[in-house]
Parts: sequence; C-alpha cells; structure tokens
Amino acid sequence: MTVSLLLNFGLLVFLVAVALALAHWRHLFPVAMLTGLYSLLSASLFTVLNAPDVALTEAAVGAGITTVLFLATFGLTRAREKPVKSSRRLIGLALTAVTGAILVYASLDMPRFGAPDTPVQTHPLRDKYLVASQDEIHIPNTVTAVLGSYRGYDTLGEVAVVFTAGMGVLMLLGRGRRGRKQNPE
Amino acid sequence: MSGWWLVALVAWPALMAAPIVACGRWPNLRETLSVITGLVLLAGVILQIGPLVDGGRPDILLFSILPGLDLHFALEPLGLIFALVAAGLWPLTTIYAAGYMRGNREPDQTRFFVCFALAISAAIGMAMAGNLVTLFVFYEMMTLVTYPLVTHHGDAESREGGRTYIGLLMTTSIGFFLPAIVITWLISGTTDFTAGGILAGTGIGSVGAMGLYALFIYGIGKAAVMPVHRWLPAAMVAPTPVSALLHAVAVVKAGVFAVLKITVYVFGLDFAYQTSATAPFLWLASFTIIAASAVAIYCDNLKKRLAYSTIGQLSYIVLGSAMASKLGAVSGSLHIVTHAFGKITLFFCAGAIYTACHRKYVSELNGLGRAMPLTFTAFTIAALSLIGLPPMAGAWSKWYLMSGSAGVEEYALLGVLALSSLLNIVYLLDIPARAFFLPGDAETPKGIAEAPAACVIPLCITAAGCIALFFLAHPIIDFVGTALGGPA
Amino acid sequence: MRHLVALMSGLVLLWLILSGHYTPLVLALGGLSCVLVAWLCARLGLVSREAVPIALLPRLPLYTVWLLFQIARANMSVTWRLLAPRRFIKPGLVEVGLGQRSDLGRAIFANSVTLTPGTVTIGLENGRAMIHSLTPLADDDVTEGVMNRRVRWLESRHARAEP
Amino acid sequence: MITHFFNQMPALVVVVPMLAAPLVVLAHRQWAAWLIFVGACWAIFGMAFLLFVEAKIAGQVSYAVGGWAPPFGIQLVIDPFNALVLLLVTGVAALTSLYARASIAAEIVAERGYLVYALLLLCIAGLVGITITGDAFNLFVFLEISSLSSYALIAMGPKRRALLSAFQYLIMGTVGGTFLLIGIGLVFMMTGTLNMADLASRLPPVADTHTVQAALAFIVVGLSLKAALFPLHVWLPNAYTYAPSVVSAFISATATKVAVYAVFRFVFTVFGVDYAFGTLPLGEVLLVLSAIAMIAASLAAIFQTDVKRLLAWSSIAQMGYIVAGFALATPDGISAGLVHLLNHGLIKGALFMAVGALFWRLRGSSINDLAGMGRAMPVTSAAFVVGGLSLIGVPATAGFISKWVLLSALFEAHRYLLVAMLLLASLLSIIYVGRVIEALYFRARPDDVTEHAHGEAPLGMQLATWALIAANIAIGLHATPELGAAQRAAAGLMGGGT
Amino acid sequence: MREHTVLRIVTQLVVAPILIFALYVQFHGEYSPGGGFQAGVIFASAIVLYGLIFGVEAARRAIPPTALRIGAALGLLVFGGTGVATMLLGGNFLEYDVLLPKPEKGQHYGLIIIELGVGITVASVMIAIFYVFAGRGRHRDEDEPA
Amino acid sequence: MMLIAGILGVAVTMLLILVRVLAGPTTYDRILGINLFGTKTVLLIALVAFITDRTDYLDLALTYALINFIGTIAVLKFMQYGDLGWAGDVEDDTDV
Amino acid sequence: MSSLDLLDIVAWHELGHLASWFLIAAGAVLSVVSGIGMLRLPDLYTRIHAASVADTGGMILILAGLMIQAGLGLVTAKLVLIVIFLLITSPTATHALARAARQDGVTPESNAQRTKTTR
Repeated sequence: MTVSLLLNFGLLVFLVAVALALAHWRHLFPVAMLTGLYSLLSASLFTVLNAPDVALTEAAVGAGITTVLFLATFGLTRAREKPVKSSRRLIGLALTAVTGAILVYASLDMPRFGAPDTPVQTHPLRDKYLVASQDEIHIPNTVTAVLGSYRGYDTLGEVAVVFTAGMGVLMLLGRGRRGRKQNPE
Repeated sequence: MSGWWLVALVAWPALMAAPIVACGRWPNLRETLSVITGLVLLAGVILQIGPLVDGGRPDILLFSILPGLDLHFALEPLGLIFALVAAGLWPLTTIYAAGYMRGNREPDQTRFFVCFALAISAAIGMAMAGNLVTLFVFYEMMTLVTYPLVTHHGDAESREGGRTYIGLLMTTSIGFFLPAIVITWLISGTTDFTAGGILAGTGIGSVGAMGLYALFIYGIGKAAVMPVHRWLPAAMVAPTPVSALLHAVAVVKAGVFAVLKITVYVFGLDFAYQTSATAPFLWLASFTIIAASAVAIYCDNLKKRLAYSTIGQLSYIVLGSAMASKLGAVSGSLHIVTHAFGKITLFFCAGAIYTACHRKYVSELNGLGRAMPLTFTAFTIAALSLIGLPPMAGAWSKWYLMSGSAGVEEYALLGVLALSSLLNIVYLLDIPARAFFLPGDAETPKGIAEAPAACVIPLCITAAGCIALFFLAHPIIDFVGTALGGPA
Repeated sequence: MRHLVALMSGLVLLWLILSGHYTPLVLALGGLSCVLVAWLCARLGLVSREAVPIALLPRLPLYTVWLLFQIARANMSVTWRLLAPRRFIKPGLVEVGLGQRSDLGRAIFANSVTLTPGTVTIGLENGRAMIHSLTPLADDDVTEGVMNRRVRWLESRHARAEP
Repeated sequence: MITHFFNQMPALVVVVPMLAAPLVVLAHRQWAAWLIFVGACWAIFGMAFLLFVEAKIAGQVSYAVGGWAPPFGIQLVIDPFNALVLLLVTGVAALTSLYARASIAAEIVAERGYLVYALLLLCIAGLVGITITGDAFNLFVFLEISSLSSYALIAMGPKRRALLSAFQYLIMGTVGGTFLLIGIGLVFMMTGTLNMADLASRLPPVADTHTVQAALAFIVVGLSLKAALFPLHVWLPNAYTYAPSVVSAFISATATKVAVYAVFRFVFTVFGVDYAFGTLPLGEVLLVLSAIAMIAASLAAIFQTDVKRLLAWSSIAQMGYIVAGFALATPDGISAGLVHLLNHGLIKGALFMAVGALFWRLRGSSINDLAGMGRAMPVTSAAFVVGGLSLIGVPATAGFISKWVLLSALFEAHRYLLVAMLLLASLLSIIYVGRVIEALYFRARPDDVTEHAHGEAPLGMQLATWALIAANIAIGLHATPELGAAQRAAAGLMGGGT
Repeated sequence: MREHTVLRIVTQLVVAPILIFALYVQFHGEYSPGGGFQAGVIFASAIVLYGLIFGVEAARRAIPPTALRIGAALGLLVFGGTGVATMLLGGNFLEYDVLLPKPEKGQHYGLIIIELGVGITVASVMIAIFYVFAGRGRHRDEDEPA
Repeated sequence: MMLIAGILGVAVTMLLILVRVLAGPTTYDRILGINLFGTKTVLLIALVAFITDRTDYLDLALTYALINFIGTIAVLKFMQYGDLGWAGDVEDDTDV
Repeated sequence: MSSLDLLDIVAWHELGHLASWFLIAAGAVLSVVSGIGMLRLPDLYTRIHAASVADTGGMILILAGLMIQAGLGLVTAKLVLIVIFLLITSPTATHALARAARQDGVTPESNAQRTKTTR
C-alpha cells in the first residue's frame, strides 16, 4: 500500500509540475504537447487508483485526440497566446487562489481517503453497485453496469453532450460558413 | 345588471378606438365617429344619474387579478361627477380638436384621436373604480395613452417634454403610489373603497397615516402638488386640444379626483381628521397655490401661464381634501367641475388664438380683442369664473372652500385663498385687458378674424357652461353630500 | 484477394488474443468487427501489398530474432556510453545508399536502424538514408551493410513481386 | 396503454426533444427539420401541461429511470416548483418553434439551418432535463448539454463579435460547470449519494463540516454563473446581444431562469433552508447582491445604444428581483420570486422576439436603427410597447403582478431598503424602455434608409410574439392561478421535502 | 505526408490493429475496462492517424462527412431508441429488463446495444471534428471545402 | 518486490524525462521526452497491472502502445506544415 | 507424484521467479540509465540514442519479465502484442522526430561528416 501511496504522491507532484509549466508557457506548441503529458500522468494516476475505465478514457482521449485537436485549433488560429493584461492575470490568479483556498478549507473535514467507514463506503449504493449488480445485471465490470444501467440516463445525457459538441462544431466551422449572411461590423 | 353598465361605459371608448383606426383614411368619418362615441358615452353616463340619485350603487366585481386584488367597478356620487365632467367635455373637445388639428395641419391625426378615446376610457375607468387597484390600473393607463399625445409633434422639444411628462408621472406612481397601495393592502387586507375609509380601525398610528397619505399625494403626480408639478408645464408642448384635455378634463382632474377619493374612501374623513394625517397638506397645498400663481404672473407663454394657473387651481382641490371635512370634500368636488369648465374654455381660447393668428405669447395679444370678440369674451367669462366672481360657477367652489376652512378652524387658509384670488386676477384678467384695451401692433388683423367654427363653437358652449353651473351648483352639492360622512 | 484473406485472418487472430471470452455472443461480435474493419480497410486503401506484407512472413521470425540480438548488443554498448565520460561519445552522420527495392523494405531498414540504440535514421529519400550515430563504432556496424543486407534478404520475396 | 403513456411522460418530456435532435440531423432538409422541431416542442409542451396538472393533484410525480428505485437509479421528480418552470421552458420552446422558421431563414445560411434546429432541440432537452431531474449529477450532465448548445447557438450570431461573446460565455460557463461539479463531488463524498432527496436526508448529520459549507459555496457560485447573478453576469450582455434573434429570445426566456431554479433547488431541497439561510448567511449575501444587481444593471441598461444589449442588462437587473424574492426565504418571498421568474421569462421572451422581428426587417438592433419603426411595423412595435410596459410593471401586465407580490413580500419581511431599491430599479426601467419606445414612435426614419424597411415580419414570428404578449396580459389580469401554483411550490420548498 | 516513407508504411500497418482494438474495447465493456466512449475515441484516432498521413481528403473519400453526420445522429438514436423500446415493451425508460424474457439477459443485451450507440456517436463526432478542424489549415485558406 | 523495483525504476526515469521536457531546450527535445514518457507509461501501467493482479489493465498499456505516437506525429506534422489535413505531396518535400 | 517432481516444480518456479526478477531489475536499470542519458547528453540527436535505450532495452526487458510472471497464456500474448506494437511505433515516432528536426535546421553536433556508400 505504501508503494501505491508513494506512487500517488509522486505522480501528483509530476502533475503539479506539468500544470505549472502549462500555465507558464506562452507558446502554444509546448502547451499542446504538455497536455499530452498531463494526460499520460493522469492515466497513470487513475490506474494506480484502481480506476481503469477512467484511465482508459484518459489514455484514448489524451494520447490520440486531444493533441491533434489542439494543434488543429492552432491551425485555425495562431500558435502563440496573445499577451494578456497583467491586471487580468492578477484577477485570474486571485480567483484561482480563492478557489484553491476554499478547496483546502473543504478538505479539512473530508473523510479520510480510502477509509472503509466513509459515507461513500457505507451508503447502500455501494452494496447495490458492487454486489447486487452481479445478480441483477450479470456482468463482471460494475463500472459498465453502473454507467449503462443504473445511471444509463446520465450516459445518454453524455452522449447527447458529445453529439451537441459535434453538431456545434459542424454548424460553426462546417462547409459554407464563408457564404453565410453577414453584416459588416 | 347595472354593474355591467359600468363595464360597458368604460370599455365603450376603448372599443371604439378600433373603428376609429380603421377609418383613419377618411378624416370626416373618423371625427364623426369620435363625436358620436363621445355623445353615446355622455348619454350612458347621464343615464346613471337617476339611479344614483335614488341611492343605487352599481357595483361589479369583474374578476380578481390576485386573491383579494380585484378588478372592481363601483359608481358613487364623486365618481359620477368626475365621469360626467369627462364625458361631457369630451365631445366638445373632439369637435374643437377636429377644427384645431385641421386648421394647423397636424400630422398623425388618427393616432391623436385614438389616444383621445383611450384617455377617456381611462378617465371613466378611474371614475368608476371600485378599489385602489382598479384606480391604479386606469391611472397608469391614462399616463401611457396621453404620452403619445404630449409627444405628438415628435420633434426634439416635444420628446423632451414627453420625457419629463411620463418620467415624472411614472416615477411618482410606481415609486410612491404603488407602494402606498401595497402597504394599504397589507395593513387592511383589501383595497376596496368603503364608506368611512378602509384604514379606519386598522390600528395604524397617526405618524403612519401621515406618511401613507404623503405617499399617496406624491404618488398621484397628476395632482401636481409641488414639487411634483414639473410635468404640467412640460406637457404644454402638446397641441392645444391635448392641453385642454389634460388640464381640464382627463389627466389633472383624474389626479385630484384620485386624491379626493382616497381621502374619503381609503382614509375616511373622520379617520383622517382624527389622525390629522392630512394636516401637513393643507400647508403644502397652500404653498403650491401661492407659488404657482406667482409663477404664472411671470409667464409670457400663454399656455404655460395657464398651466401654472392649473397647478394652483388643483391645489384648491387638494386643499379641500386635506381639510378632511365634509365641506372640504364637497367644495373640492365642486371645484373639479367648475375648474374643468373654466380651464377648458381658457385653453380653447388659447388654441383658437393660435389657430387664427399663430400667437402664443401674452405680450403678442395686444388689441386682438376686436379681431376675435367671441373668443376673448369667452376667455373673460372663464377667467372670472376661476377668480371666483359671481355669477360664474367658480364663485361657489371658492365660497365653500372658504367656509370649509372656517369649519376646520384654519383661519390662515382664508388669507391664502384671498391672496390667491388676487393673484388670479392679476395673471388672468391681464390677458383680456390687453386684448381689448391695448392697441395692437402692425400685424394685428383688422376686422373679425375668428378661428374656424369648429373651434369657436365649443368654447362658446363651455363659457356658457361656466355661467350655467352657477345656477346648477346646489344639486351637485347635495348630491355629493349624500355620499360623504365625516365632520361638516 | 490474397491480402484481404490475410488481413482477415490477422484480424481474427488479433481478436482472439485480445478477447479471451469465447462465448457465442462475443465471438459473433468479433466476427462482425473483423468484417467491419476489413471493409473499412478496403475503403481506406489499406488492403495492399504494402499494408498487408504477407510476403515478409516466412522470413520475419528469423529477422526478428537477429534484430533483437542486435538491439541487445547495441543496448549494452550504448548504456555504457551513457554513463561514461563525454569523450567516449563521438557523434557522426553517415549517408547510406539503400539496396532495398520497395518502400516497405526501406521503412523496415530505417526503423531497424532507429531501433538499435546508437543509430537513428534522420532522413530517407531517393534510395539513400541519412543516419546519425552515437559512436563511430556503431556507425561502422551500419556501413558494414549487415543490416542493409538482412533487410534485403527479408524483403526479397516481397520485392520480387514488385513489377 | 394510455396510463402507461402517462406514466412515462416525465421521461418523454426530455427524451422527445433529445431524440428529435438526431432526427433533425438525419432529415437534413430545412422544412423537415422545422416540422420535427415544431412537433417535438408542442408535444413536450402538452406533456408539460399534463405533468403540471398531475403534480398539482398528486403533489409530486416521481419517475425511476431504468426502473431502479431512487437512491440507486436516477430519479425524475416533478413537484409544484419545477412543474412551473417546466411549463415555462416548454411553453417558450413551443412558441419559439413557430418563431424560428422565418428568423432562422433570414439570419442563418440555409444549409446550416437544420443544425440550428438540432441544437435548439438539444438546448431545450438540456433545460428540461435540468428542471425535472431529482439527481444532482444528472443535473450537471443536462446543464452541460444546454450550455454547449447555447455556446454554439450564440456563436451563430450574424456579427463576428458573436464568436467572441460565445467564447466569453464558454469560458465562464465552463468555470461555472466545474464549480458545480466540484460542489457535487464534495457533497457526494460526504454522503455517498447523488439523489437529491437522499442527499437531503443524509446531509444534516454532516452539515456542520467545512466540506459541506464549501460544497454549498461551489454549487451556488457555479450555478449563479449560469444564472448571470451579479457579479457573475459578465458574459450575458454580449451573449444576448450577438446571438441570433431566435436564440436570444429562447435563451433569455429560459436559460437563466432554469439556472436560478437549479440554485434554489439545491439550496432549498438539498441543503435545506435552515442550513443555507440559518446556519450560513447565504440569504443576506444574495439579498445584497441582488440589490446591487437591480440598481447597477438597470443603470447600465440606460446607457446602452443597442436594444438587445439594453434588454440583456435589464435581464441582469431582473435576475436581481427574482433572487431577492427567493433569498427572503419566506413563503411569500419564494412564491414572489417564482412568479417573477415565470413572468420575466414571458416578458423577456416577448421583447426579444419583438426585437428579433425588427431585426428581421432592419438587419440591425441599435436604437438608432429603430427610429420611426412604429409606423413601418406597427404590430411588432406595439408588441414591444406592451412587453416594455410589462417590464416596467404597469398594471394589467404580468410585470405588475411580479412587482406587486415582490413588494408585498419585501414589506412583509420588513426589507424596506430593498423595497426602495426595487422601486428605484423600476423607475430606471421606465427610462430605458422609454428610450426605445420614443425611438420607435417619435423619431423619424433616417432618410438614407428607404428600401425594404417597411412591412411586418412573417406571420409565425408575429404569432409567437403576440402569444407571449397575450400571456403577459392574461397573467396581468388574472394571476390567481399562477400565484396559487407558486404558493404551493413555496410551501413545498419550505416544507423541506422534495 | 505521404512522401514520408516510414510513416506511410507504419500507418498502413497500424491502422487495422487500432481499429480492431477499438472494436474489442467496444464489445468488452462488460468484462474489462472501457466501453463505447473509449472505443469510439480509439476508433477515431485510427482515422485521425490515417488523415494525418494521407491527408484529410483521402480520409474523407473513404469515410464521407455525410456518413459521419448520420453516424452521430444514429448513435444517439440507438441509445435513446433502446430506451423508447423499453417503454413500448412496458417498462420504464432504459429499463432493459423488459427487452428479453430474462431480465439479466435483457440487461446484458441492452448494455451492448447502448454501448454501441455511444461508440458510434463518439467515433463519428470525433472524426467529424477532426475533418472540420484539420481541413481548414493555412495551406488552403481560399478554396476551402469542409 | 521486484515489481516495486521496476515501478521505482520507471518512476525515476519519468522524473528524469520530465526534467528534460521542462528544460527543453528545443521543441524537439520536448517531443522526444514526451514520446518516451508514453513508453514509460505503458511500462508503469503494465507493472501496476501485475502488482494489483488486474491483468485487464493491460488493455490500457496496449492503447498507449497503439496510439501514443499519433500525438507526436501530429505535432511534427503541424510544425512542418502548419496544417494537419494536408496530404502534403505537392510542395517542399525535397529532402536534403 | 514423487517428491522429486515436486522439488522440480518448485525449482522451476523459483527459477522463473529469479529470471523475472532479473529481467525487470535490468529493465529498470536500463530505463534509469537512459533517463540519465537524456539529461546528460549534449544535443537532440544524441539524446535520441539515449531514449532508444529505454525504448527498446528497458521496455523489452521489463515486459519480458512480466511475461515470465504471467506464464503461458493470453496475458503473455497481450504483452507480446504490446512489445510488437511498441517496436513498430516508437522508432517511427523517433525517426519522424529526427527527420523533422533536421529539416527544421537543428544541426547535429558533429565534427566530421563522413559519407560512405555501400551498394
């Protein structure tokens, strides 16, 4: 268990380092690449945390698609971030700090991570999903059972989200935008 | 059944607005229709006199907007008086307006007549309102439909005037009137006008009542108690028939009528007297009377002078209400009538002068009396009525005001009234005096140069009305008196 | 057609290895998947000699073993250099003429070179490969042409089929 | 079979628009897309009405998606509170469907039209989903659907700036969504459940922890961003201004309202009024913010030169009214807030539709463009006038009802300062509405605009606009049913149970 | 980048395995990590790879945008349609029990169908987004057909 | 035990690579680092799969093995052409 | 079953264990060394060489160690697949990288450019 803990810790430190670099760099190439790195790290972390489904998602999306889409977007725009007024950056920093502070505040009373007596572990949901699902749905991967059946409605919603995103992109950037009726500014 | 009469009367002019719009392309038809509408309305209102004198109180609860908040019509003597004034003067104004608008080739005449009809509808609605909410509904409706009339010309000056007009009226009504109604509702659980007042017996204290009354008085901006009088001179940018309507028939009368009605039926004369909720307004109204009259003296613009005169005269009525006595209320309601006839005549005359020779400043009127004898004779009669000289109608209202003041033992008010009469003489009689006795300048027309008949006939009729009312005043007083309780 | 069959069998094999569930349902889905992928590959133009290099198959195992051996050897030498003082590193560039007749062969050569630590192909065009090496020794290894020959051997049947 | 259908309505009301969207994409042709759009919108409107009635009779309608009993599966709940919101959303959607055809044909290139319909349907599905779900995470999912579709729709606006404003909205919306998600995560961590009713019963024991406090903060802030609650309103003026007319109309009438609904669904149902308003000072904070919103946003509205932007600022102010009502946390206050939530939806929908109709004719929406249009498009202008009066709160319009109930609630709660603020904001609204009306009727058309700037908008647009206006007047004249429904909802919320 | 020999060859070799792997992930969601969403993304990344090397036009010829549009819609319809089917069969929305006589069988098949729906939509949308984005680079600003 | 050693080794390597990625100096260095990082992730996941005895995690590793290089290629292509969709056999492919 | 057989099995087991141990440890060491190389070496091209140590040697050794752990079966097959795919894709990426770097004008740190040609 300690190794896992150590690994968690190490990966988190890596994540923080990458995140800081992400925030720091103005040129967008390295940023696009670093997001790839970020996803590699998170995938590892999720694996270590025993969440292979999430890790696989992260792997599939982060390794293949994210970088490509980032770059494609740069192709549409420009590869360098516009310098932002320092005041706005300060505001952003302040907001981030406040959010972080609240999170830290929130963490003061959180149940211990992974402890068996946390509300999440003691709630009847856990038994239902991990035990009863084997009888009710008969498939070994409870994650799929939860996502597909118990919370299938959420998943439907998420598919709709993906569909929305796709249609939105098609609408905004698809064929013939140039020809659309446009008022001069 | 009789309740539906009220609804019909309120709805009638509004409904007739549609055919008036439809006839927009044929001016003759349109104006005939307007006049007919007015006459029918008048007939309808007159038909109500009989039942009311017999003690009938038609009443109808149309439907409720919110629980306890109804659209409720009810007719009682005060309302009938106001309705009669409005309905009676409207056809005349319409005829006059037809002549005036054509004589001056005004644009958008259809819109003008439609708004006119709607304004009358609103006035009748106020007259027949059975509760505060209904009163408020039609009060606001009147503000809104008269706004296009004020802004009629659409140029920068009239837009500015219109802004002041609607801005001030809406501000006061939403800022003070509405909360006052809400408070009344919250305190008493109803807004229905009831004899003896709905606030009586609710345990509201003297200070509270005083504050509430202030909210009402300043909420009803149409009553033009200083300092919320600014809209009235501003509205003078409108065509003269509009001014006539605003200042004599619909708007300002609606304001003071609302004050009167609230004093009598919301506070109740006894309650108001006991809590002396209205007392401060004796002095505020007095101040308004004197100040407005003083300002009027210095106004060279004829219509503006009349406007300030109106402000002063309205405060007579507020004063009457604020006395919180039967006599005060009677004199106030009487003054609604007499001032209506007097002031509409004056405005008709001003409009006639403008139509005939395009003069709008007092200083330009020298010597015009010979060219427009009918007009200036009528002007003189009306002026005398406002000043309060017998045998003009105004004499009675002033008389009762004075006795009212004496009745509530505020003798200082007598002085105020006397002083104001003096000032009235100065600024009103100044005009016919110039016209008749001073020599005209080079451009003064020689011979008779009256305005079109459509303008002159109405003003003659109203001038005659001023005299006739002198003899008809007592039935009115008795009639109103039956409706009022409270200390005499 | 040959290639399609080969592709299909490859896919089926892959599926069987990946799946590990041999119920009728899963197998049926697997069959469908293979057909779908094959059809898609056909549409993408991926059912060709280049994309399904069946001709290499007979000699591939031997080549792989040899290559692994090379990799092992190179690993040892490079690992040592990574830790040794800087002077043991003498990078250099070599241009090598390629004898392979097909692009497939050239690609295999380039990747094999890259795979062996110590050498990396940094250019491949017009029948010539530009190779960067960590040490002259490794450089010699390539220029000796051993790997070149091996790849030629690997692709010989394949290349013959080329018109 | 029929009863089965009735039992399925809570799911159908979401599923119909959600599945109509892909059908629209498959149909591809614009008229077919429109027909599907209209059919779906009216179908869910009908269902929403039936559900409303059902919720009124039964007190609460609950539906277990997937047949899994509540804490295990996702539950849809329709109670008097959200039945009203549902009615608003679907009603406006139904009218939007009539309005959309001409407006979209005029503003969006033809081969893209079907996508606009699809995204509108998705947006509707998202909003309806948020409204009726009884599950915290599910709410987030549908929030994302509605947000994503609205970003895209706003970006379709006819000016280039539309992209920028959509981007701005996207950034803030994403932050909001993330906050909400964090909040839900924290709550989940403390209770182990996502079902709102279950949460409500499991939170009290752990309510006194930093985690739950932070969760409340995150959820409220996140949703307030979507609701454009001052000072989180920054995205709204641009978004409403540059969006296509039909999108402005629909979104202004529904999206922020649903977000406010969601805020108070969490605050009242999940966290409980005693906790949020008693233990924590949420009520005071919201009251102060809403007071500022009323005044500041109204002032800002006065200085706008574009009518859509003006209305957008006014929306921010009006959100202040709504929130003020809810934040009183008295039965009267909540019902007043709810009444204004509905009324404002109707008012703003009507106004934006009217402006859209003017835009349809003018290709512009600045106040100067509108000069003299009262004569050129009398019917539309009249609609705007009535809508504007309702916004001001003139009697016999829905706005008056709002103002009345809000004022009485504020008086009851002895919040006299807020009364003053509310009145002041109303007065400011006279000024900004007045500016537009003045331009419509009392200014001459510019001389250089002669061609094509005359004649009314197509029937569909007018029909939709006037239907909303009629609703305004109807409510203004007879609001007893609405208030009754709102009071039932308030009673339910104060009772604490879902 | 077709002239890049190594990349071209390797891409040709790798696309088919990626595709089959994607379908494996798709259909083994019940047994091992993954499911429709991941499968869709992996599937799409194969096509993306192909598009990178052979050009978007080539990819578009093989998988036309219309097919993607239909696919995206179809996936959502498959998922939602399953729910509607359960309603028609007398259950609640997405209550797969009623699909087949045995509830757990119904659950199993229901899950397979909806995961398929997820996969189709995700793959289609991802590819479509790639088409749209990648087809609008600096090289062809003018004659852009997207 | 041995697995732990393996994990530690991989983790340390990751750290070293991370330093290189963040240090640069050229973009290509970074890309190289990230690419290598991908391989390390594959190893890490495989090792974790064995340590937790969940061999189905290997699918994850396989995913990376299959598609990790797509990102790298995309970056390279973009750096070269500024466009991802371009077929690229028309211009400037004269190679040395 | 004789005791000898039993011993035999245990020995085999131990041996497998040992081999696996060795392979993984060696892989880890190679990995780390290549990481050090990544930091130490002077320019991009030389660093590529360092990287390829981890890419090939480290990877193969560790996965081979795992294969021994898993024994003959599907798991090993999967590991083999991983190895194969990595062997195909990672040099490709490296090559593409090196080529792009060169075309971009990143010059190798090299004193002599020798050219030899074999047939």
